[in-house]
Amino acid sequence: MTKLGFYPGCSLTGSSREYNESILVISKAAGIELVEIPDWNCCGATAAHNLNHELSVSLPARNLALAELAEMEELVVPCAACYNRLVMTQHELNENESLLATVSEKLQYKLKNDIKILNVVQFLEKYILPQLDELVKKPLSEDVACYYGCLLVRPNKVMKDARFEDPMSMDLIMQKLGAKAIDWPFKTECCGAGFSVSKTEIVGELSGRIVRSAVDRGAKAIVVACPMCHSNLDMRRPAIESYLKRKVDIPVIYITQAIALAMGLTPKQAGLQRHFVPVNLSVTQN
Amino acid sequence: MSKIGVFICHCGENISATVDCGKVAEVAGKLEGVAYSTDYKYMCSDPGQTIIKQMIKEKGLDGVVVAACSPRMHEPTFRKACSEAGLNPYLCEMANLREHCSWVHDKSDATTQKAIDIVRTLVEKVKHNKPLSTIKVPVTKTALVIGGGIAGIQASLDIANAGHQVVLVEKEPSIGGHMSQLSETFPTLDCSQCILTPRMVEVAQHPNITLMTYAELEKLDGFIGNFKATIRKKAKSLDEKLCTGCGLCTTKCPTKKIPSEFNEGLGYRTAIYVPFPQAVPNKPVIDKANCSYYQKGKCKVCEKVCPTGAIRFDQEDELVELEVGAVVVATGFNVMTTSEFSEYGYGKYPDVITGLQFERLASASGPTLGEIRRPSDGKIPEKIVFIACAGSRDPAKGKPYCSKICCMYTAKHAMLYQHKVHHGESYVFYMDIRAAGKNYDEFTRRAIVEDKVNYLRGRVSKVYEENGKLIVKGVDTLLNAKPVEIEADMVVLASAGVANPGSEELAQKMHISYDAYNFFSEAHPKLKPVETNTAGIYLAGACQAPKDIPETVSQASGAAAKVAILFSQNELSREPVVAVVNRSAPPLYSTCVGCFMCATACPYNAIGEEEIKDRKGNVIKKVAKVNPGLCQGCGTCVAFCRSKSIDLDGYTNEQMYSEVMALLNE
Amino acid sequence: MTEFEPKIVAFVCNWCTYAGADLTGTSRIKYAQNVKIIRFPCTGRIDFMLLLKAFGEGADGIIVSGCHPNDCHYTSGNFHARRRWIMFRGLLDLLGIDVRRIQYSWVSAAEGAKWADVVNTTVTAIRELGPYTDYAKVANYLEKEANV
Amino acid sequence: MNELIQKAKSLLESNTVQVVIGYGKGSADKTRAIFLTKPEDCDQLLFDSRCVQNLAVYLTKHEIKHLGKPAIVAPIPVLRSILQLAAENQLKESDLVVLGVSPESKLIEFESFGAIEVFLETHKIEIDEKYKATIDKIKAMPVSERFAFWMEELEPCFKCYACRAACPLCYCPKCTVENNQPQWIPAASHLLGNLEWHVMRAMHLAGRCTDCEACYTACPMGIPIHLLTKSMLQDVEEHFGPYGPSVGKQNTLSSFNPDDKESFIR
Repeated sequence: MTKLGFYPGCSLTGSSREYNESILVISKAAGIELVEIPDWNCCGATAAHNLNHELSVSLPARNLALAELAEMEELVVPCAACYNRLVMTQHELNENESLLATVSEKLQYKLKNDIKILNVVQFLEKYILPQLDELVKKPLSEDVACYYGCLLVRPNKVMKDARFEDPMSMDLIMQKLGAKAIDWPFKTECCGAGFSVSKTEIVGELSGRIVRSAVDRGAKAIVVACPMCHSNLDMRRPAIESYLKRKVDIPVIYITQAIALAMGLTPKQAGLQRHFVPVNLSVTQN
Repeated sequence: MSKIGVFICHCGENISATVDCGKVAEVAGKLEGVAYSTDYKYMCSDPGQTIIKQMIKEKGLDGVVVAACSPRMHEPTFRKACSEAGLNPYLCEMANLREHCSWVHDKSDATTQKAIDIVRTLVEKVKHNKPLSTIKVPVTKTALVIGGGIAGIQASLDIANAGHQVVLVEKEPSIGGHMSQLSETFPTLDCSQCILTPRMVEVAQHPNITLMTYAELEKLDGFIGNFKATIRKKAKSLDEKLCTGCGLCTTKCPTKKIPSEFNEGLGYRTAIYVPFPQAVPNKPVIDKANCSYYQKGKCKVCEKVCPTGAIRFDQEDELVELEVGAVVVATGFNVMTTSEFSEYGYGKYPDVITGLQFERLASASGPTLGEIRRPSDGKIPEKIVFIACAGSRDPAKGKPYCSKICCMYTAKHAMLYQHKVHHGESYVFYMDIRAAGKNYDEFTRRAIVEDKVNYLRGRVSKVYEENGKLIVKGVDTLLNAKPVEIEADMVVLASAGVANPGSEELAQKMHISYDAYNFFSEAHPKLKPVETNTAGIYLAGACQAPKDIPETVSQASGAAAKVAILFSQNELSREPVVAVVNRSAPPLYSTCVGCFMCATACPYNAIGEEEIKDRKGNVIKKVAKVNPGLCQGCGTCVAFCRSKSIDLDGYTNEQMYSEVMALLNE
Repeated sequence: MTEFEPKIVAFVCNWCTYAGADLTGTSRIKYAQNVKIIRFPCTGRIDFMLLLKAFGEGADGIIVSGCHPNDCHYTSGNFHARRRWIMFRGLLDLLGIDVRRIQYSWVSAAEGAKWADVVNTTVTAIRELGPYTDYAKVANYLEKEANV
Repeated sequence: MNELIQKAKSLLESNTVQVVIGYGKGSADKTRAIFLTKPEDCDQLLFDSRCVQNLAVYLTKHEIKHLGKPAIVAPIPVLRSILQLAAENQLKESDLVVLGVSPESKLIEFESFGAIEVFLETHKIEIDEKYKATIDKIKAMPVSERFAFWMEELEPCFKCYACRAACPLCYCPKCTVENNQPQWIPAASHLLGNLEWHVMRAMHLAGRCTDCEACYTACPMGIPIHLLTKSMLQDVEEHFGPYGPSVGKQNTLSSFNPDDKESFIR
């Protein structure tokens, strides 16, 4: 059994439990054990990283240090925001020796800083995709819109994706599952997560445009890989509908849930019951 | 025992105010090997120089030290004086008592002592100076011009009109370059082809110009005045002497759907083709990759219809060797293929085009005969958006530099659009309007004020298609900064100017340097803008950096002037400060062991191989050899050579060593 | 007792630092007399052995200066020199030859003031370090033998 | 071992080579370099842990060259030297036959220098931790103490130039020390001359040395001169990236990178 380090972060233990559940369930099916970092803490994706740079690096650095102490070589970080903080921290510490020294001093531990951090798409590509042909029992058939959001593909100086304005990685996975990934222009548009709490009406507009485009281009589901994207597109549906002045019932699912369904797992195993917008796809019937 | 003369200059009071010149002369006179020493108010004046000349003759001096100002000021003066008195000029050195001593220190014994130290150091150096003579190299008065765009055309005509032979090499079937593709030119809106084609014809007819189209540089060896170039003339599958250019073959060729390079893919051409009607030479070539006969073995329609029997299917590439004295590189530029800008949809949406494609749409000779019609359905766009800086000034994913020409041609494009589609709306998204040039700012202003082009200062984040429209999402950052969305019918990207593919290899063939973006590097950014770091190779036009037509033409004429200056001499004289590989008695012949690390260190590729042979012609050993024509005298090889087998005339190991010894030992 | 006056040799390239030092002169900026210049065509020409020889002959400090990176008259002589200096400095440091006594700098033809500053700060620094007696003792070995 | 002897024999028998350079029995319990020109002598060849001399030094020697084309018994240090010599235009592939010896004492035949390079990719130069510690210890001394330490070490040097003779990369027919116009290095073996000689020797090996330790092994006085070159190898790695001899690659000091970093130039 392959063992990989795992950093869930706060969202996966709260508002997006289904993301956590679905990633664990598909990993298990693929013979992979995800081992949580012992005593992990906040990734720093809060206001902290605008207010105190050193702290915003130290928080994720502690998680990296714990992962190193647990002798993890690879670390799976499903939440796009957590991933962004961890990977940026690793990058910054590798570039900035004096910062590394300060942080190491704080942690009382000298970071090797060479752990390989995988976001959910990188994890799927490396560990799930090669087995997918065998694992898929109930292929999907719908047209879907893959929505990447902002954090999964940025910043480019670290991610080095030539197509970061028009990414394709999730599209390719969805096609492997039997779905058709539509070509649409809102893959990386802002969902408004920054205003999710303070100015919900802006989320309504920004997320509304995303949802509208997906619906108008014939998608039957929006596929996401980020808890913030999910909660904005799913939970903020009343605000979205009030901006669009129409009802939209397109469901929003995590890519890991899509894989779970295609593997023939039940909607409950995939955690679909936790969504606000009911998920009705061909694979969720019977 | 040396007989050195030391001449101390007061420089009016410039030196004598803080240095006791009399004392310096007195001490110098007692130095070993010094036969004469004196001080004088103005050494560089006529009487001053006369003293030096007289003493050389009278005392039979074999070395001279003039202690005065910086050698960078008067070294040539005093060396000339020595030479006139019959002393080899390179036996004269200057001690810098003014800039490096009297002007930077207060009057004191220490200052005088420093002056004495400096003089003593140079006296020791001169003891080891050797007579040198200037290096003469012959000049072949033929220029090779690579690239037949406006830069190459201008340079060729200028050099040819100066009375020298020119070989102009162009890789395409016709000369003309990008300028021939342009519709109108800023800031005057005169028709590009109308001003260019007469020049093209002039090239073809000039008695001093040999034109080789469909040809490329294969190899370049040699050095200034004495290059050997090998040109590959690609097979045109045509006997050019027989061809009359009637064009029958091109009309009958059955393979008609090849995207035309000249029309930037917006029109088609045949497999045997002339790139455009005004081409020079106006004779076709067969594009083998697309020809049915070459690919499938059947067709030969062109051969059948040719009235003069000029088609030659069996023709092969030909290699031509040329001896040339100078090279002008004028290989031009290209525009960035904007496919890396997936957010703008180039390559996905047919109505998102580059500026160069827009030129073809706006050109009277283009695929739409000058009407602005969009590629997808031929409709006239009612709303058009121009995106400036598509790839330029974009360190994140494009090029960090400004492509310089886009602001102007975008203004021109918008203007041309407004002139042709009166009711249309045009928008320009820009970062800054860079319109520095004669009548340039007036031009962009005209676009805004008279032609009502909407200029929006901000970037475009995305272009996507919805309901048959191109939605351009951008931002207007001025005043009420706000996001903007425009439903456009067509989008034109002012894509970055980039180096031509293959520039790197070409630069390596010629041993010239290039920058991080593969543009060729000038020898000095300010004072040698047309020279390269290889003597005898000059740059013209956009191969050095993106530039517009007037600038290109100026640089081309500049390069031509450099060539003409070079060709005005039968022989080149060079300062003899060059590196030399030593020779010694058998069995060593030279202490050089032939590791050739000096060759890799040389910035000028001036170090080659030499075989030392015995009387029977058997190779005894291979050693390094410095080509004095190429060597510029930096001496990097000298400091590098472990066995001290290579030395630099004028700054030899012995000279430098004795300077250090003398400086520290009073 | 008079103050210690260090002997300092400057190895400079002709095109940048030598010209820069000329500019110091034309600008009449004063600096200490301790530094004397030897002109090389390029920093690439400066043999590391000459630096060692200077210490052997009693120099208390050395300045090595040339064109800023990318400004070399010969395009890359200073780049070669820089590599050589990096290696040479590491070796000297290991051997306990005081690398603080060698000041490397880039001084362009326009930096007359910088040249004066380089000279003055080097003189001050060497003055603080004192005469290079460690090396002198080794160098005098030679004289002792010669006197035998 | 047999493999090696057989191969050497057949090379001489077929006249593919005219001399085999290898290790043979030396005086007492030592091994020494032997030069075999007759197939029947090949039984003298041996290879074991005592064979530490770098035989590559003979490849550039006139006396050996006169014997004809050589085959050379080449454990890893010799292989590295061969590549470096090739990079410096002192050897061509056709000049010799390389009888490689793996760390397990197995014969490896190499088709080309490229193949040697591939082999050495997995046997990179690594400086022993104990040397690193010694170098660090020296570097940690105050500068005067460090100088004194080295002067004491260099004092016994009497300029026999065994270090030079043993080094495969000291192949210049006329060494700088033999140069007297100017006299770069004093001929006498006083402290200053010793110091200047060893600085020059180390600098001449900067970016070239392949860390075979032949110089140290050869030194009759046991002066730790290999620490100089080892430290410089560390410096090369630190400043200019991983280093290993390669035919195609440019030498560290005859090349440059415009972005080379240093912290001491103002």
